[in-house]
Amino acid sequence: MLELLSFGPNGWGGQLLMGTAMTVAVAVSAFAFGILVGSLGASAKLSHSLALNVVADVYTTIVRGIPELLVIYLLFFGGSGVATSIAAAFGYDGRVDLNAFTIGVLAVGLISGAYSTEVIRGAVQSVPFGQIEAARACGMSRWLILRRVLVPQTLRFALPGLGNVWQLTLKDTALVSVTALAELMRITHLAAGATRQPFLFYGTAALLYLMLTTVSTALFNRAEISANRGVRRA
Amino acid sequence: MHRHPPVSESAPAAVVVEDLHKRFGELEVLKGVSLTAREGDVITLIGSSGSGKSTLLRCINMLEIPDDGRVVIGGEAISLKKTRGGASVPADARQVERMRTRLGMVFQSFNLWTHMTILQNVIEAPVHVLGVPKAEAVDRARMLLDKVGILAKADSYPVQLSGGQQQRAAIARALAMQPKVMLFDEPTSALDPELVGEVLRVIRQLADEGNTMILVTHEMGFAREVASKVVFLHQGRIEEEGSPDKVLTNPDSDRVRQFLSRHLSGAA
Amino acid sequence: MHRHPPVSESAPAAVVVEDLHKRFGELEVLKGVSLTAREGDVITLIGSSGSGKSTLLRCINMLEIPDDGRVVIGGEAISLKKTRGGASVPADARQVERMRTRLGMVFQSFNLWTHMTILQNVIEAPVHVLGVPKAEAVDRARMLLDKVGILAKADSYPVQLSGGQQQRAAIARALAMQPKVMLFDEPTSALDPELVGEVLRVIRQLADEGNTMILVTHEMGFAREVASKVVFLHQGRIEEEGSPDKVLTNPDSDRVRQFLSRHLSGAA
Amino acid sequence: AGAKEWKTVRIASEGAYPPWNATDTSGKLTGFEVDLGNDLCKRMKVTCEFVAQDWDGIIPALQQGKYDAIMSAMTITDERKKVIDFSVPYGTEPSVFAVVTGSPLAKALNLGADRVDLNDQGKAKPVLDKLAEALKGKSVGVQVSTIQADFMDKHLPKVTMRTYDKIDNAGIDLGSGRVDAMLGDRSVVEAVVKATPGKMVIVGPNFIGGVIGEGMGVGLRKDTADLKAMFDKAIAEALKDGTVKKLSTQHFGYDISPTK
Amino acid sequence: MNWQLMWDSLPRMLGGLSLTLQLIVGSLALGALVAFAVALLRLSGNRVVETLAAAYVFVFRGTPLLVQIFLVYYGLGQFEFIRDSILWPFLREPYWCAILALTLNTGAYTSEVLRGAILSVPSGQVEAARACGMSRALAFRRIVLPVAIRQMLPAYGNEVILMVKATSLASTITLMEVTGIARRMIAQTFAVFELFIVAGAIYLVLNFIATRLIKFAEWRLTPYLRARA
Ligand SMILES: Nc1ncnc2c1ncn2[C@@H]1O[C@H](COP(=O)(O)OP(=O)(O)OP(=O)(O)O)[C@@H](O)[C@H]1O
Ligand SMILES: Nc1ncnc2c1ncn2[C@@H]1O[C@H](COP(=O)(O)OP(=O)(O)OP(=O)(O)O)[C@@H](O)[C@H]1O
Ligand SMILES: [Mg+2]
Ligand SMILES: [Mg+2]
Repeated sequence: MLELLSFGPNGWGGQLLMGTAMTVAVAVSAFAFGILVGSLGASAKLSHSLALNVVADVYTTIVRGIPELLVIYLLFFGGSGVATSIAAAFGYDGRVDLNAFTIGVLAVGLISGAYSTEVIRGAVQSVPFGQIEAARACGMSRWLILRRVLVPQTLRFALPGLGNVWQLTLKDTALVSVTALAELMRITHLAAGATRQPFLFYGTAALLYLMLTTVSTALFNRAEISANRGVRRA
Repeated sequence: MHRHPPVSESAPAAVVVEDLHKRFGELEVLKGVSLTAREGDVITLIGSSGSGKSTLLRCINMLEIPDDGRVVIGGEAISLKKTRGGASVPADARQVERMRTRLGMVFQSFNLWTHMTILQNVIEAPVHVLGVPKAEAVDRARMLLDKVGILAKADSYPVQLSGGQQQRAAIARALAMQPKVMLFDEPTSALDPELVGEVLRVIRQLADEGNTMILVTHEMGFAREVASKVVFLHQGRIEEEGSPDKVLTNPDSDRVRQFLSRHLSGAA
Repeated sequence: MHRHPPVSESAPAAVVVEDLHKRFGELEVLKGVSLTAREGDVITLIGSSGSGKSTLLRCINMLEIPDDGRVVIGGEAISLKKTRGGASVPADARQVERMRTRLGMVFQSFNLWTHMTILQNVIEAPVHVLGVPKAEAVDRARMLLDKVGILAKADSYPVQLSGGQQQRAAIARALAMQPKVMLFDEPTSALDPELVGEVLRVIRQLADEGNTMILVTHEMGFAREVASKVVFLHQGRIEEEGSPDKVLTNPDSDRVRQFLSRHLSGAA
Repeated sequence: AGAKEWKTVRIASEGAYPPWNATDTSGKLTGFEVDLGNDLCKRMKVTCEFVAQDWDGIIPALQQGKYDAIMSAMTITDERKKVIDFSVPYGTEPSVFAVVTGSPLAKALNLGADRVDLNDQGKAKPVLDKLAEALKGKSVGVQVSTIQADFMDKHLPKVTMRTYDKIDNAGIDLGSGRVDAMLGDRSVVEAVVKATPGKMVIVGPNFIGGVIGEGMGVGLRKDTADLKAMFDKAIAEALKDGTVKKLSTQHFGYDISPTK
Repeated sequence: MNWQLMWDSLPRMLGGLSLTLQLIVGSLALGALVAFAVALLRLSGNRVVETLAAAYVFVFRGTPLLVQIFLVYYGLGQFEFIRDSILWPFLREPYWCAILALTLNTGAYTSEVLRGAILSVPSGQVEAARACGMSRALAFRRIVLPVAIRQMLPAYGNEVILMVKATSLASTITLMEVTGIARRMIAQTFAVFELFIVAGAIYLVLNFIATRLIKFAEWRLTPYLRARA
């Protein structure tokens, strides 16, 4: 039975490995995109502009509120149309077809970004106000305060939450399988169907996901430790 | 002991505060305060707890935005505007940032950045705001830390320091910006007499170099030693101001006299 | 002015510290400190910044666990044990908790609970540790807040208070437990002379009622007024101890003399 | 669009429904429909390009123009005809029940008919009544979004239906006793039964026609009548010259050519 | 877009709402208990207990929920001894399997959120409590937990939303909640897009209510943050 997992011509090992690589590629790109969106979202939520507050609120409420699959479907079926009209606006005529990878990254990134927004907002608010005042008093600009004081301190409070978002992102990539992108879940699905060994393959997938989690948890722990230098804990 | 000479009336004004008002909700904390600090002046603010001393300092560098009145730093007025909601905000954020590089501040609660070592705390603003080369900033920082006696703690984090050590780190951090005007909120509250003497020396030296200082203190001895002018704040208004000898020994106001009579003399 | 009378040698010991050692990593902060506070004693700890004063106080109520030595509260020694890693830990957590209800503490950095109003801060421990009925605790709390002059701030949150107001809230919180022994870490650092006088009155009254106090202060005037005994800490050891007159006016140790010579007299 | 415009045709398949369609260990689409599709394209003189697509989105993506045709064991039904066009059928499969070996249902479902054509109402009615009687109070597992689910809705509305993402999962639940029977395409049910030797058996008649449909056809957008004509013609040829039979014997072990 | 179809489908989908709500409320309530216990175990100081609790969190955070549901439902049913045990009347039912899997999943996530919040309570706050003679437990209950719960609310809001949506996976083990019904209807009409949008709107409304509740709790519980401005 284990032959089915081998790398030989009858084994699914090679495919599973490639699927895992694809999952990682989608997850990392989407997470990075999500952090970017999340930072923008959080700053919009924390800004004093009512319009920005509302926009960010609508974004997080809707994107977090509807099932992930729907976001992916929306981009899958609507994304190319939107991209085509954007391209048309820049004078390109013809159909722009977003490939499955791009759709996956955009969709999962938008979802991930909505969660990151909340995590980052909460963390920013946990930074003691005196820390920011001290920076202001030194004449630091908003941008500099952000970069040198707020972000490092926010990171400390945000890392556990972002760790959760990362896990979420990693697993949301599984839903991208509906676009037939050859990531881990889809390969598993195919292999289970082809061989009629669901437990073997779903079990293997669970282990592979766990392995990815192990590595990323270790990285997050490392980051947490270095972000927590100089903090006495209760 | 050497006393601070009164600064000549003709020296240029470093900080001018005009008719400052500040309200927190219902509570009016500053009710029209006017004050001029000339170059080389050391002004000490005294007054009972809650009288608005910290708030006044914080208004000078716009950490609190005054509801009314003007603040002029080095001849340049900080321009404020009203939002539609009626709140005051700075008209030009850049201007405020520029001002603040000339205004050093030591907080009552220190506010050291917890994620940086003491040395990093001190070089942070010179390197990133003023653009001083790192090596140079480090040299200067070590010199300052040595001056306040905590060079050995350069690589510790704030939580690892005693209260007095934190306060001295905060002073070093403010000095590192070489500000023309220093705002000190109780710079010696956590310091023992020896260190108070040290800080006094530093402040005097800065004043001799033509820098201006405004400081809040509860230690009358310290106020007397260091000040060129003493300002007594009472319930958001200036009750009395003048030379240390005048205000601290022979005040006009009954309120000030009462305040001082409770003072415990260390040399009794 | 009324000075605190020396407490008779025969009064029962409230706090005994024997040969206390405390290390932070490499740094030995306390190097064998022994101290006895009898009932009604007011002991002031003085000494330069970083000499270990706060650490000593924190060891007495086991917020820091001493590496070596004994602490005896009201005749009962706090038993410690060593873990396999070599660290000290209390042998009986219950015992430590029981001790602490008899030891009030005012922190150098106040540590008010930010999510509670001032009134809630003050009634919290009486209600939930001592089981005092809420209404009674509130009455007492209001009385205490009045005593320290911040009754008007009872329903404010800590962030809304000035430094001195926070410090007074912290004192009220500690007093609310009616502890037999009070540990004060610079209880007047943020207070103006008037308020220092008030706190002095409170402390004296407590002492007269037979309570014991150990406090850290930088204000020599305050130390002289309030203390029945002054202890000078230097680099983790007791350099000199004795009556305030003795230690503050005519010390044996050169180190103490040097320390005091820098002191600025307010009445100069 | 004129016929000569078709140079390449993109055909979608799930790739997870062997032996109709599958994916091999190198990630390539394989199976009966891929072989047949390539043959049809040769006849139509176009280049074929097979793309994988998950079942759930396979019809909307066709409508979106992400590909031009579906060959994914999709049964031609009236419901589906409302949204897309179909070619003539190229294959057919009856639906069958399976139960646990030795369960009382194994006997009760032996309804005394080998094959029931649901279009032939007169003959089908008594059999379906017997079936409803036998399954009273029982539960049946089917795959979600399939003709078998429609069959249950229409003919056995009083019987508890449990729907599964994949028919294999219905098989698992049948094995652990959570459902009393399963209903599915014959080839798939056979595969499930074979995977658990001795534990399950196929019982009762083969159901065809009616909701079970006229067989599997190529799914096409409604605006590509020309392509439909091309497929119809090619399929007719392939049926006539025995290509379908040959390929199906190769993949299924029996002939799945439509009966009509 | 077939608006008529969307409108007509609404009442049928709402028929699954009660089941969806049961799954949400049931698993969130049980999950909170699990999370609380696990967070305490992870901070207990006992190495063995900490490791076990961490392993639980690790496994349930590290694998897709779909796989967990699948393994709880199909996996457990594979074993003869489970089918013969007294648990089988429960585990036989997809309803209880869904509740079990969802509870274990949210328990793992929530315990992490709670643990992070507990660790971020400033040490001075705890010291002040200990100095008043509060026991570890009392200081935890009166100071640490209230502060931690306020601090964790935004992150917990995320978790609630995730759970609301996660209940839709129950349809894969034959439960006819909102998504199950939606998929059934898709099978009949092939209007994937339209029907998913209707189902999505139902989840959106549920989540909208959930986030407002959390926001309200946040607002109620943090007057001291508002006091600042
Ligand atoms: N958690 C810690 N980790 C490492 N070093 C520490 C820690 N706490 C205190 N120290 C060091 O121990 C020494 C004594 O500190 P302590 O707070 O007792 O001083 P202190 O006498 O109270 O001084 P101050 O008057 O400035 O408050 C200092 O050098 C300080 O840096
Ligand atoms: N953010 C705030 N919101 C509401 N009230 C405030 C706020 N900050 C300060 N106050 C109030 O304003 C008054 C003046 O405060 P301020 O900090 O200026 O006093 P202070 O003179 O520095 O006193 P201290 O000597 O005790 O530090 C106090 O009554 C205080 O409670
Ligand atoms: Mg103040
Ligand atoms: Mg100290």
